[in-house]
Amino acid sequence: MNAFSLGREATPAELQAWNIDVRPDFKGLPPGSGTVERGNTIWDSTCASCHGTFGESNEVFTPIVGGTTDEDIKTGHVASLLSPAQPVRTTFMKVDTISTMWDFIYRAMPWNKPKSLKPDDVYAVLAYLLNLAEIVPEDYTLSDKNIAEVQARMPNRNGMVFWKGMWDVNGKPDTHNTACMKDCMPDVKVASSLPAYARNSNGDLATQMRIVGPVRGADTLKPAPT
Amino acid sequence: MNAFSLGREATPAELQAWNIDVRPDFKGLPPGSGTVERGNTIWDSTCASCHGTFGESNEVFTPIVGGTTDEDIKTGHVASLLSPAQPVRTTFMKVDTISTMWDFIYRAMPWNKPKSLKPDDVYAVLAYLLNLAEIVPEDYTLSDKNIAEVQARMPNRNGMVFWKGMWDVNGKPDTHNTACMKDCMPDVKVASSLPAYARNSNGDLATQMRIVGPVRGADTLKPAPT
Amino acid sequence: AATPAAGAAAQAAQGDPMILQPRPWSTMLGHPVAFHPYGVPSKYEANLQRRQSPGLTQTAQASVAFAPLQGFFGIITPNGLHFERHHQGWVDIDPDQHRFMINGMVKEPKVYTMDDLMRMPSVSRIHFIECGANTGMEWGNAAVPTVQYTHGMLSCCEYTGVPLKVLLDDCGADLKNGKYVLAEGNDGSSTTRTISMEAALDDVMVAWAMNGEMLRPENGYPLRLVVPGVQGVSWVKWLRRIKVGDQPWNAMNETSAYVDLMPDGMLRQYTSIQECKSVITSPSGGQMLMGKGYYNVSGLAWSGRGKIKQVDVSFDGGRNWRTARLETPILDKCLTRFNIDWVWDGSPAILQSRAMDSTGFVQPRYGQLHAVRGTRSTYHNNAIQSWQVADTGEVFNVHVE
Amino acid sequence: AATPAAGAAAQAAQGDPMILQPRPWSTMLGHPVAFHPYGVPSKYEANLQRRQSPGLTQTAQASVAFAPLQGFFGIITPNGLHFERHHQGWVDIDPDQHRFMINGMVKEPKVYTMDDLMRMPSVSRIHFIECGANTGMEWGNAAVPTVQYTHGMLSCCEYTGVPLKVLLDDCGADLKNGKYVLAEGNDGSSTTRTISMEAALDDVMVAWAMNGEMLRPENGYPLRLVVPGVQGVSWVKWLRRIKVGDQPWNAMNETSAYVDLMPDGMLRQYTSIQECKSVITSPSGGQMLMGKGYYNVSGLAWSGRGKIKQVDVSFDGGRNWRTARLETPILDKCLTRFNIDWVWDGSPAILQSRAMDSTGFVQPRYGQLHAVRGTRSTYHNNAIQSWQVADTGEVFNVHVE
Ligand code: HEC
Ligand code: HEC
Ligand SMILES: [Ca+2]
Ligand SMILES: [Ca+2]
Ligand SMILES: [Ca+2]
Ligand SMILES: [Ca+2]
Ligand SMILES: [Ca+2]
Ligand SMILES: [Ca+2]
Ligand SMILES: [Co+2]
Ligand SMILES: [Co+2]
Repeated sequence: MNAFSLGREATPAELQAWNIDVRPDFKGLPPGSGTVERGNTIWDSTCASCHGTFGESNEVFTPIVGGTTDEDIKTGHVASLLSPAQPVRTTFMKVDTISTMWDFIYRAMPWNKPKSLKPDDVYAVLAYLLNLAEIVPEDYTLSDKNIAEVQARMPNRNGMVFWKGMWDVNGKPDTHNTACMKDCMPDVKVASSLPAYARNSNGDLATQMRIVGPVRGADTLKPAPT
Repeated sequence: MNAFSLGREATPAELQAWNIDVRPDFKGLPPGSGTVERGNTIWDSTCASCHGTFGESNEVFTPIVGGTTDEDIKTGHVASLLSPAQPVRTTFMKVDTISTMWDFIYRAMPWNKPKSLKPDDVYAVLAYLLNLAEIVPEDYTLSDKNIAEVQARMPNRNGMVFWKGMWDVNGKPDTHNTACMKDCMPDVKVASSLPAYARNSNGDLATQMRIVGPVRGADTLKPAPT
Repeated sequence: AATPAAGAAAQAAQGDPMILQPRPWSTMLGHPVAFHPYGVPSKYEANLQRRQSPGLTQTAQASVAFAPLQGFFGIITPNGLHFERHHQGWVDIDPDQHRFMINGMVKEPKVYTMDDLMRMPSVSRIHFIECGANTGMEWGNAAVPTVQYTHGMLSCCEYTGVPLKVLLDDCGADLKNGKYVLAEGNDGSSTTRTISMEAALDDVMVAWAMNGEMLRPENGYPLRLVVPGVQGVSWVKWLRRIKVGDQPWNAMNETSAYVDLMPDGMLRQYTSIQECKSVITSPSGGQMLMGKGYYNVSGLAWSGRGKIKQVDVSFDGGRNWRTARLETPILDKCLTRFNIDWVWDGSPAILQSRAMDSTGFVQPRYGQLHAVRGTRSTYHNNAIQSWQVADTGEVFNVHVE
Repeated sequence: AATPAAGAAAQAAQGDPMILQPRPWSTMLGHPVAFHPYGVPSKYEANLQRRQSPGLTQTAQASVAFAPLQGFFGIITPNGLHFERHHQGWVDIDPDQHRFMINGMVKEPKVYTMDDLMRMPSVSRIHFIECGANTGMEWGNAAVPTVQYTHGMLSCCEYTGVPLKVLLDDCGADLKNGKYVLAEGNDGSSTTRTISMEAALDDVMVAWAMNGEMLRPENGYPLRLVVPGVQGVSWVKWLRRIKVGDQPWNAMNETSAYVDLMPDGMLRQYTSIQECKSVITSPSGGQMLMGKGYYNVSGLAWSGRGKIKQVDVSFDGGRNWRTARLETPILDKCLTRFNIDWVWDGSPAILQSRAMDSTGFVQPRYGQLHAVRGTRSTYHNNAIQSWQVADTGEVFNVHVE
C-alpha cells in the first residue's frame, strides 16, 4: 500500500462530494423525501421540455413511463417486453431497481444542467414518475424510509438475469457455429436485403469512399445501375 | 508475370520521359554537350542566386566547389577530408562519380524549377562547375563523348568505400559493446555537456513539454535554477 | 498539322499524359517542414470522415459518430477517425484540474492528480474497442448501406496507462470481499459501469494515452478506463473515480441500456464481453468494384476472449470457405487484419467472413444468433456479415441466415 | 464570519476545490458527436509539436521537423507528429493523377495507377523509420537540449502496401542479374536511392497507408517505399518508379550526403542499416522532475537488424545497470517501449539506456563509437545517450565516453 508515495488520502468532504453512487440495496442513498405534487412542479419546469409533460411521450425522446400494467407490478415481469406490438421499450419496462433511477437522475439530469438537483428534488421527481407509472398513488411522498416498498412494486424487478456467459472472459457462449469449409449449406437463402430506399438514406455514398483504390462509392443520388 | 492483370506495359515515350537516371558507367546519360562559357551564363542566371556566383560560397548553401587540390586530382582522394581545419565539406570534396552530378542537376535543379534544364544545359553548367573546381580548362566542352576523361580526374574518385557491414542486414558491425551489468566503468567521466547558451537555443523548453505528467519543461528564459 | 483531336489521340498512343507531361509537384519547390506543426490528412482524403447515421438517435450529444472502416488499413485506427459515442456530449477537460479518486472497500481512499498517475509504472498495449450496440441496427434485418454504419462503432489503439491493479494495491483494496469495481466519469453524465474484479486485476488499465499521444477529448481526455475485450460503455471516459464494492451497481447503462432482450422477454444484464466477430471492409456495402479480375479482399477480425486463430472467407454466401492470410501482430483482444485473394468473374457473389478465436469459438451465422437470442435484441450482434456483389459491381448489405 | 483568506484555508483543509466545487465539464451538456468529423488533439496538448532546430539547415524545404519524442507513449507515432525530412519540400499529389512505373532489368516494364496497386495483395506491418542523420548534431559533443532534437527523426507506424517482390514478379524482374533496385520520387527532387535486391525480395513494401489511413502528404502521399531497418532516406516518398539494375546508382544522396566520414578520410557509402539504439524519453533533456520519489523511467529501443531482446538502464552514468520491462508487442525492425522503476533521492544522477537486439549486438558507448568512427561523422550515431539529472531536478544532455 502507498508503494509510490503518490496521491494522498481523500478527505471526508471530498468523499462526500463524489461518492454519489446508489446501489440496489440503497447503500449510498442520501436521506430525504419528496411528494408527487412537488415532483410534478419540478418535472414541468425542468424535465418536460425534453421528456414530455407526462413523461410518456414526446417527439424527441424514448418515453420513461408506459408499457407496464398492474399485472406486471404483481409479477415483477413486464409482459409487453414479449410483444412485438409494443412500439417502444420505456425505462419502467426495463429497469428492475428503483435505486438505478435515483442514482441516474441525481448524477445526470437534467441533461443540460446535470448535478443541479438536491436529493429532495430527486425524491420528488421520482415520486412523480412513479405515480405516472401507477406504482404509487397521487398523494405519495417518496423517501429513503419507504423506497424499499416501492422497489417491491417495480414492474420489471424480476425481469433481469445476470448473464455470466458474457460477463466472465471464460464464460460459456450461447451460439455454436463450426468451421465447416465445404458444402456447408444446401442452399443459400438471402433472408433480408437493404431496402431500396435505404441505399441513399445515409447520404450519397460516392462522397463517403476514397477517390482511388479498388472500389468507388456508389452514386446513390441515381438509382442503382442494372 | 502479370499474375493480376493489373497495370499495363509502359510505352517507349513513357520510358523516355521517366527513365532519367544516370549511372557511374554512364548508362542512361543522354547525348549532348555544353561549354564552360555557356555554363557560366546559365549558372549566373539560374543557379547563382542560391549557390553564389562562383559556386564556392555564399551565405546560404554549402559550397559545391572548393577544398580540392591538383594533388587530389592525381590521387583521387581529397586530402582535406582529413583536416579538421577545412571549414565545410563541398560537393566536389565528396562525390566520387561525375555521373552523380549530371543525374542530380538534371532531376532536381534549379531547386525552385526542377526538370527545366535540357541535357545540353546540364552539360554546360557541369562544365562550368568542373572548371571552377579546376578539373577542366576554361575552354572545355563537356559531352557524353569525353565525360569518362573527366571521371578519371574526379578529386575524390578513390575516396569511397562500399560499406557492406551496414548495407547487408546480416552485415558485420564495427562496434562491440557488451551487456556488462555491475561495476562496468572505474569512473564515469562526462566528456561533454550541453553548453549553457544552448539551453535556450531551441526556444523556451517550458512551452515544448506537456503541462501535466511526471515532469515539466524547464523555463529556459530564466537561468537554470541552482 | 494534325487537328487537336488527332493530336490527343496520337499522344494517347504515345502514353499517359500523367507521365508524358511533367506534373506540377515534380517541377516545383514544395512546402516547408512544420508547415503543419500538427499534420492533417491530404485534402484528397476528405471523404473519409466520422459520420452519424440519420435517424438513429434523437440528439447529437447522446449519439454515435461511426468510424469509416471502409477506408481503413491494418489494425490501428487513426485517432482523428476513432468512433465516438457519448451520453451527454464530449468535454475538453483541463488536465491540470482533473482528479481521480479511489474509494469504497479500500484501506485508504485516495485522490490522485494526472501528475501522480503519469509517474506510476505504466504499460502500453494494443486493444480493440467496440460499442456493445455495434451492428445493433442490423439485428432484425439489413438496414444500413455501408460498413461504416453496420460496424463503425469499432476502433483499435495502442493504449498507455497504469494497470488498475497497481492502483488498487496502492489504496489497499479489499480483494477478498471486493468482487466488483465501479467506474465513474467526470462529464455531465458521470456515466457509471460495474467492472468485474477479475478483469480489474487482470488487464484493465487507467489510461491517458492512445496511439502515442494523449487521449483525444472525444475519447476521454485526460483519463479513461481501458477494459480489454469488454464493450465500449465500460471503458468509462473522463474517468474520475473507481470504487470497490461487493455487489454490482445496476447503473442506468446496466438496466435500461446495454441489456439483451431475449425471446422469452427476459433481459440479460452484464453481457459485457464482445464475442468473436469479423467483417470484410473491402469490398463492402455501397462500394462499386472497378471491373472484373483480381481483388485483395480485406477485413477485420477480433474477439473479446483472446486472440484470433483463423478467419475463413466465403464467396458463395457461406456454402464454401477458404482460409484468409492474417497480418501480424496477432494480439490478445485486438483487431487482426485479414486478406484473401479473389478473382471476380463478373457474376453475382455473396462475400462473408467467419472468425475463430483462440478458445475455438466460431463467429455465428445470423440463423444461429436468431435461434438463441431472437430478432428483437439491440446489443452484441456478432453475426456473420454478408455483402452481395451485383453483376454491376455494386455491393449491397444483405443477411443470409 | 471568517475572512476570505480564512475561508480559503478552511476549504483547503476540507479538500481540493477541484473536487469540492463541481467542474464545468461535469455540470454541462458537452459537444455533439462528429463536431470534428476528423478529430484533433485537446487544446491542452498544444506544446507537443513538430519543430525545426534553429540553424540546422539553411532552408525550410531541405530540412527537418523533429518529432516530440518527449511527449510520446508506447510505440505508435501519431501521424500528425511524424517527423518530417524533405529535400525539396513536400507536395500534395492528386492520387488519381499518380503513376508508378517499374523498368530496367524486367521482362515487361509496367505502369500502375493507385487503383491497380491498391487491388493487389497487401500486407500490414509495424516498423520504425529513422533518418540516417538522427542524432547527427551530437556526433562530436552534446549540442541540443531535448530528446526532440537529439533523437526526433524517429517514428513508428503500421504500414500497409504491396510487397515489392509481388510487383517485381508481376513485371518479370531478372532476379539473377538484377542485384539492385533504384527507387525514385515524384516530388521536385525526384530523390533516388539504391536498395539491395536482398531487401527488395524480403520485406520492402510499396506502401500507401500509415496507421490505418493513407500516408500523410508530408510522408509521401499517395505512395512511398518502406524499407524496414534501413535509414529513412531510402524510404522514397511520392514514389513514382522502381528500376532493376546490376550496379548501384551512386546517387547524390549516396555520395554527397548519407556517407560516413571515417578518421582516415575515407567515406563509407551505402551505410543503410540503422543499428541497434535506444533512448530514454522520460525524463529527458530540458525537463524538470517534480520532486523526489518514484518515477517510471520510459524510453524507446529499436534495431534495423531484428527484434529488441533486452534493454538495460543505468542511473549512475554506466557503472551499474538494471534490466527494463519491455512492452509488447516486440516486433522485427520496430520500436519497443521500455519502462523501469526509479526512486529519485534528490541527488545528481546520470541516466542511460542500452539496447541489445536479437543478433546479440549491444548498442555502443560514445567512446566505442568514437574509437572506430572518429568524431567528425554525421550519420548513424547510435551511441548510448546520457541524461544528467541535477539536484534541482533539471535534466541536461551530456555525453559520457
Ligand atoms: C435537455 C434535455 C433533457 C432534460 C431537460 C432532461 N432530460 Fe432526462 N434525458 C435526456 C436524454 C437525451 C436522455 C438519454 C441520455 C443517454 O442516452 O444517456 C435522458 C435520460 C433520462 C432518463 C433515463 C432514461 C433511460 O431509460 O435511459 C431519465 C430517468 C431521465 N432522463 C429523467 C429526467 C429528469 C427527472 C429530468 C428533470 C429533472 C430530465 N430527465 C431532464 C434529456 C433531458
Ligand atoms: C532556389 C535555390 C536554388 C537554385 C536556384 C539552385 N539550387 Fe542547387 N541546391 C539548392 C539546395 C537547397 C540544395 C540542397 C538540396 C538537398 O538538400 O537535397 C541544392 C543542391 C545542389 C547540388 C548538390 C549539392 C550537394 O552536395 O548535395 C548541386 C550540384 C546543385 N544544387 C547545383 C545547382 C545548379 C547547377 C543550379 C542551377 C541550374 C542550381 N543548383 C540552382 C538550391 C538551389
Ligand atoms: Ca405532452
Ligand atoms: Ca558570390
Ligand atoms: Ca498543477
Ligand atoms: Ca439487477
Ligand atoms: Ca481515375
Ligand atoms: Ca561509389
Ligand atoms: Co433470423
Ligand atoms: Co569521444
